[in-house]
Amino acid sequence: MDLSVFVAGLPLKNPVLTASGTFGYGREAAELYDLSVLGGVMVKGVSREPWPGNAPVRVARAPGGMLNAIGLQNPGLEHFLMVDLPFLRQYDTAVVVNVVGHDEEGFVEVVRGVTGQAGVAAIELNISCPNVKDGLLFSQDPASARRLVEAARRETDLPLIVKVSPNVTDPVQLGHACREGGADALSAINTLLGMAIDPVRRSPVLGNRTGGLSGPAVKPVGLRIVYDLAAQVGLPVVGMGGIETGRDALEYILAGARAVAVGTAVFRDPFAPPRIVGELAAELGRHGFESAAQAWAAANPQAREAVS
Amino acid sequence: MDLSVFVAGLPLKNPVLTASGTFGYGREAAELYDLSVLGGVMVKGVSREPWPGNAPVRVARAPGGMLNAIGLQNPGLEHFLMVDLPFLRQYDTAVVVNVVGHDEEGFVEVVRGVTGQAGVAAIELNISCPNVKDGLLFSQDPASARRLVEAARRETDLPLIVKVSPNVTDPVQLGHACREGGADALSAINTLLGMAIDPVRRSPVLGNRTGGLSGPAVKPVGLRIVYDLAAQVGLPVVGMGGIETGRDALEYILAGARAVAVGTAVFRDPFAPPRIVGELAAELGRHGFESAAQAWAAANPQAREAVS
Amino acid sequence: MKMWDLLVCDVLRPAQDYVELRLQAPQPIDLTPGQFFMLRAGDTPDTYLPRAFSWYRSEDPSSISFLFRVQGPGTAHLASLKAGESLSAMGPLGQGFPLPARPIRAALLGGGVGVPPLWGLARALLAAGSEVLALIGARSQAHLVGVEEVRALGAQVLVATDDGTAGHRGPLTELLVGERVDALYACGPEGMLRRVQEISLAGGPPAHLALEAPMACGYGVCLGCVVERTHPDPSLGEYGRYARVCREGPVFPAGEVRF
Amino acid sequence: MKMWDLLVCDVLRPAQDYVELRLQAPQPIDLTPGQFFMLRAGDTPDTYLPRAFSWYRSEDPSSISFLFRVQGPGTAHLASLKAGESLSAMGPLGQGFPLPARPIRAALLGGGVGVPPLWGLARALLAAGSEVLALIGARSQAHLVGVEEVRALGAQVLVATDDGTAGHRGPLTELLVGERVDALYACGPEGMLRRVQEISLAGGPPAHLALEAPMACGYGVCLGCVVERTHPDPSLGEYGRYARVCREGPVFPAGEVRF
Ligand SMILES: Cc1cc2nc3c(=O)[nH]c(=O)nc-3n(C[C@H](O)[C@H](O)[C@H](O)COP(=O)(O)OP(=O)(O)OC[C@H]3O[C@@H](n4cnc5c(N)ncnc54)[C@H](O)[C@@H]3O)c2cc1C
Ligand SMILES: Cc1cc2nc3c(=O)[nH]c(=O)nc-3n(C[C@H](O)[C@H](O)[C@H](O)COP(=O)(O)OP(=O)(O)OC[C@H]3O[C@@H](n4cnc5c(N)ncnc54)[C@H](O)[C@@H]3O)c2cc1C
Ligand SMILES: Cc1cc2nc3c(=O)[nH]c(=O)nc-3n(C[C@H](O)[C@H](O)[C@H](O)COP(=O)(O)O)c2cc1C
Ligand SMILES: Cc1cc2nc3c(=O)[nH]c(=O)nc-3n(C[C@H](O)[C@H](O)[C@H](O)COP(=O)(O)O)c2cc1C
Ligand code: FES
Ligand code: FES
Repeated sequence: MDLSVFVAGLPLKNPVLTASGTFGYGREAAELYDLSVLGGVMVKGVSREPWPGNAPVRVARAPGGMLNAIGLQNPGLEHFLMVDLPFLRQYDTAVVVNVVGHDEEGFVEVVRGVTGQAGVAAIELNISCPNVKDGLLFSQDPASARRLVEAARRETDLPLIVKVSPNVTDPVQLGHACREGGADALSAINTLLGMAIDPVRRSPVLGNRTGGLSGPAVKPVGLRIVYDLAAQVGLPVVGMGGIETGRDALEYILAGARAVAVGTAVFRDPFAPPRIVGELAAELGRHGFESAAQAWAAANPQAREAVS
Repeated sequence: MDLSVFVAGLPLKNPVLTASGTFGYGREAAELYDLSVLGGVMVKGVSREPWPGNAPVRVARAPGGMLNAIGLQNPGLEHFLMVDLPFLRQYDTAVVVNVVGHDEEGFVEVVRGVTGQAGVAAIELNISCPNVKDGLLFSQDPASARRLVEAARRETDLPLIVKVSPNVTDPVQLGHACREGGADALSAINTLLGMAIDPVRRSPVLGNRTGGLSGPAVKPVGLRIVYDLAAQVGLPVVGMGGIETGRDALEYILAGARAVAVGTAVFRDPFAPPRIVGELAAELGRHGFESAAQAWAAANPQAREAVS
Repeated sequence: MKMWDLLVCDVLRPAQDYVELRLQAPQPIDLTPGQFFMLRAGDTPDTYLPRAFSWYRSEDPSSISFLFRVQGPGTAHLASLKAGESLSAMGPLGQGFPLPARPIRAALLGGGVGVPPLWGLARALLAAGSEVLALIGARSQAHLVGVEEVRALGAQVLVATDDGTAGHRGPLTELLVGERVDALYACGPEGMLRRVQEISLAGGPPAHLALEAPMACGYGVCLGCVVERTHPDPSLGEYGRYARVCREGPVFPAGEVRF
Repeated sequence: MKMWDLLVCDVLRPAQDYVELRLQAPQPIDLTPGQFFMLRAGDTPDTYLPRAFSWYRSEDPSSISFLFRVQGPGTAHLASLKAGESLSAMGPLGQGFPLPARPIRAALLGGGVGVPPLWGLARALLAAGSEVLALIGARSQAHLVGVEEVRALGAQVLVATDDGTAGHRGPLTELLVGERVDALYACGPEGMLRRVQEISLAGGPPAHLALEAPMACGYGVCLGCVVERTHPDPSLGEYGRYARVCREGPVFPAGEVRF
């Protein structure tokens, strides 16, 4: 089975990546298996300076998934370039740097900083984190999303992926703004804004009160947004949200995703990403496809035409 | 345990209602148990004229829940008044009429039609159905939501509950608009826009392509929106989304809901609503409350003050 | 309609991919052929909704069995049940097959997972003095179910398979050629039901079809399982366009539905 | 850290609400006292995330047991396992208790679900020639676990209960009064850990605390389980404010964490 795909010019040996924030910078999973089996690694969000993240409690259980309010704890650009990137460079897998910032300048400096560094395959701008105060700033207003993407675009020739928020009335409008700003691809979905209540303490479980919902519970929302973005925006999409099995991955590809990312599933099964690579190959065969690219192309062409 | 509560002046013998569209007009469940055990029944959406609903496939499975795209099939106002309301009047439970329309006039005429009819306890304006073309029209623009609520308000003295959409960037802003328009209470959440993909047919499962996600999977999203509405809008809230047990009901009350509604759970367990009435009484006792109203009042007063 | 706590007595594997669950009810159940139950089919995220199954056999009033093909997580869970475990079921649900007022010669067609309702229907028809010709179809011999069971009731049974490994090779409906029957009763894949509908409406004998539809509740409250009516009640206006398979069906006269 | 398919050999109920799962591993596991495992605790929507448990006893290198209190859906599922079933586990995880360079007299404090790591720690200390005073607390006599098991290793064991039904009535730490020990090791409820921390930092013996925190992954990738550091590495900037309980912990020197 030919699993190789392209996302905005970026060749991937297979369409299975790990989702940002659920895989650190690869060090822990590398104790379990060779990261070179992965299509790519989308690293934990990197900011200009080191960020401490939110005060605990940071995670809570949710039906068919979980809530998190990590708040983008990360060691910052310099540490990433000095310590984490060299580690990841050892592996034959596409490293996608997830970039965060409190403001345009913060984003742009990280984009500038990683551009031209050996081993960086692409950039993912995270404008959709619901767990930091200004995380959704750029998602909630398409015009400012567009300006941010334009500013990032000026700094880099790397494939530029923008991660759009599911917590907005119209993700497609946001996607259009990102395309106009110069994005090469979109990724979706980030977590859904949610809450857990502790009846003993009579208050929200998470220190941040609200958190981001992820896991199988959100899969239908992810499929819907990926389908709409793929059909209506005209950019390749990296799909994610609740992917646990090769069948889930195939569903995302048939919804229009060029590649997929596995997040929360790695908490339940640390081997989920390599397992899903194998399962996807089997599912493609079972449904009569000769390659991953063919499945994407075959998916629902009428629907795509109808809206394009 | 004293379970009685008030929602915007409407007395309920207990805080457990059935959610609109998951209970028909009560006829089927009445074959199983006496509807008088329920705090109330929120009936299937009623429109001015009979509506056929969407073409099948209308339901699909989803992790920890389901998707539906029923499209508000209903027999219309006249049939409701002649056949369904008289049936429900036999029971000692609060009948909340869920109202739908394609436009303002459609909504208003149903509001007018049910006002003054014996046995109607309150009205719920459904401005949040994701499964009809114009279902989200009023939710996506707070100004038009406000105008619609004002128009309905002029026609009725009944408690007016507005069901707000979770598929918007800012449900609180929408809630404010409804309050300004004259709403007495809010209900939330309606279903989340989602999709299921059939890998055999290589296309969406539902005839309508997208559908509404409900069931335990959406509980964290419901709790978050209820919490924000209750703390920030200053209207009583009827909370729903994934309630399966008395503990879930208590979590919603502690998030700020005055009453709750049980939807999708009745598909898995037709006896869920009366079971939850009993379980809620036990949970309240276990957590040291003497009444349902006390639990609501005790919930997280600091958080409520902080934002009020 | 009622909730039942059924006790698993026996788990049979009558054909490839097929399982028959034999269960005991605490009280007699009043069953009509063609009716179904919603079975609680697991506690995982994938099995949140119950699954619909026609009842298959019932040797005495408080025993019941279901026969199903293992297709996905729900049927896999049901297939994993063991004697002594219990199963939560809601039913019987829907309108079953109407029986003729006087003895007739009836053809019953069952394909694949559509075979179960035929057993009860054959027994009821035979008990009322009718003659029963049961046509049972499957992909191949290894997937045939119900043949001996229905024959044992006293029905004449003919078989068709897609690959010819047993009986006639080809569509089940071809076995009707040359048969003189007063009524058709069918349950099975959409293509087969459509063919029976055509035969009936083109001057053939009256037919009743047992439909399937994706269901959420099974008892009429979700409006998820609808099928289009050909002759809607005009007094209902647009509301009459669709009928609920779980409540007005699953059995419909062939001329009443468009699918 | 490794994934294991463990075989359930025995399910014991040593005290009210407590279950000990005794399991067999396919190969020897290299265990340090204070380390833990993430156990797959069910397939329902409520048990999507695995649950964290310290290892309790290990009589030979490929046997292991977990001792837990039934609190919610995950522990209820684990308690329902039967001999012969298998359990998916990830571990051993985290940094366990550091052992002293030479024999000492050590006090081990374990309250409630904090008792399990004490068994392995007592065994290791005793094997290295140290003297072990184990203080074990519980709500009441009926909830006491591990007392006989730790005593059987050769440790001196004292007991405290909240209601006085066994041993001292009151906080476990009151049993330290008048004892001369070189080091403290504690695992249990937050209040007890805080008291041990106070005692140690107020000129008492050096202490190590085994913390708990809500966890999602257990192996360091989610950053969900953090605790504040008192002496962050300045070279890490703000990033150093928090340590992961699952990776840098769960055992921390008492002076290193603020909780
Ligand atoms: C009235 C009625 C009677 C039935 N009687 C029998 C019977 O006697 N024996 C038997 O083997 N099967 C019967 N079925 C079909 C049975 O319900 C399905 O095989 C079962 O639901 C599959 O569940 P699963 O979890 O194993 O598979 P899934 O993987 O969930 O589904 C397998 C297939 O079922 C279909 N499906 C998807 N969603 C739904 C839904 N909401 N409701 C129904 N089908 C859906 C799809 O085609 C899907 O590919 C009956 C169905 C109905 C409606
Ligand atoms: C390193 C470590 C070692 C542990 N060792 C043991 C042990 O040896 N024996 C033992 O009985 N228990 C131990 N625990 C606690 C054990 O993990 C919990 O009792 C278990 O997770 C409860 O799961 P549940 O589904 O039964 O209950 P739930 O109903 O899910 O939770 C019960 C309580 O657990 C807490 N909780 C909620 N979310 C989380 C979360 N994400 N992670 C952790 N706790 C949460 C809450 O206080 C909640 O009230 C340990 C925990 C940690 C972190
Ligand atoms: C614990 C946790 C931390 C996350 N951190 C980030 C992050 O730093 N940047 C980001 O873009 N997304 C982050 N996400 C979102 C995921 O990358 C992913 O978009 C989302 O979880 C949906 O996929 P899933 O259901 O497979 O987890 C995080 C998710 C989780 C659960
Ligand atoms: C099959 C189905 C039909 C529904 N129809 C309506 C409706 O007619 N009007 C309405 O306001 N909400 C409708 N809803 C939404 C529910 O009332 C409820 O808001 C939502 O399902 C969340 O609650 P739950 O998770 O308990 O089901 C429907 C939901 C389902 C599942
Ligand atoms: S399945 Fe719900 S109405 Fe038929
Ligand atoms: S539990 Fe995930 S980092 Fe510790």
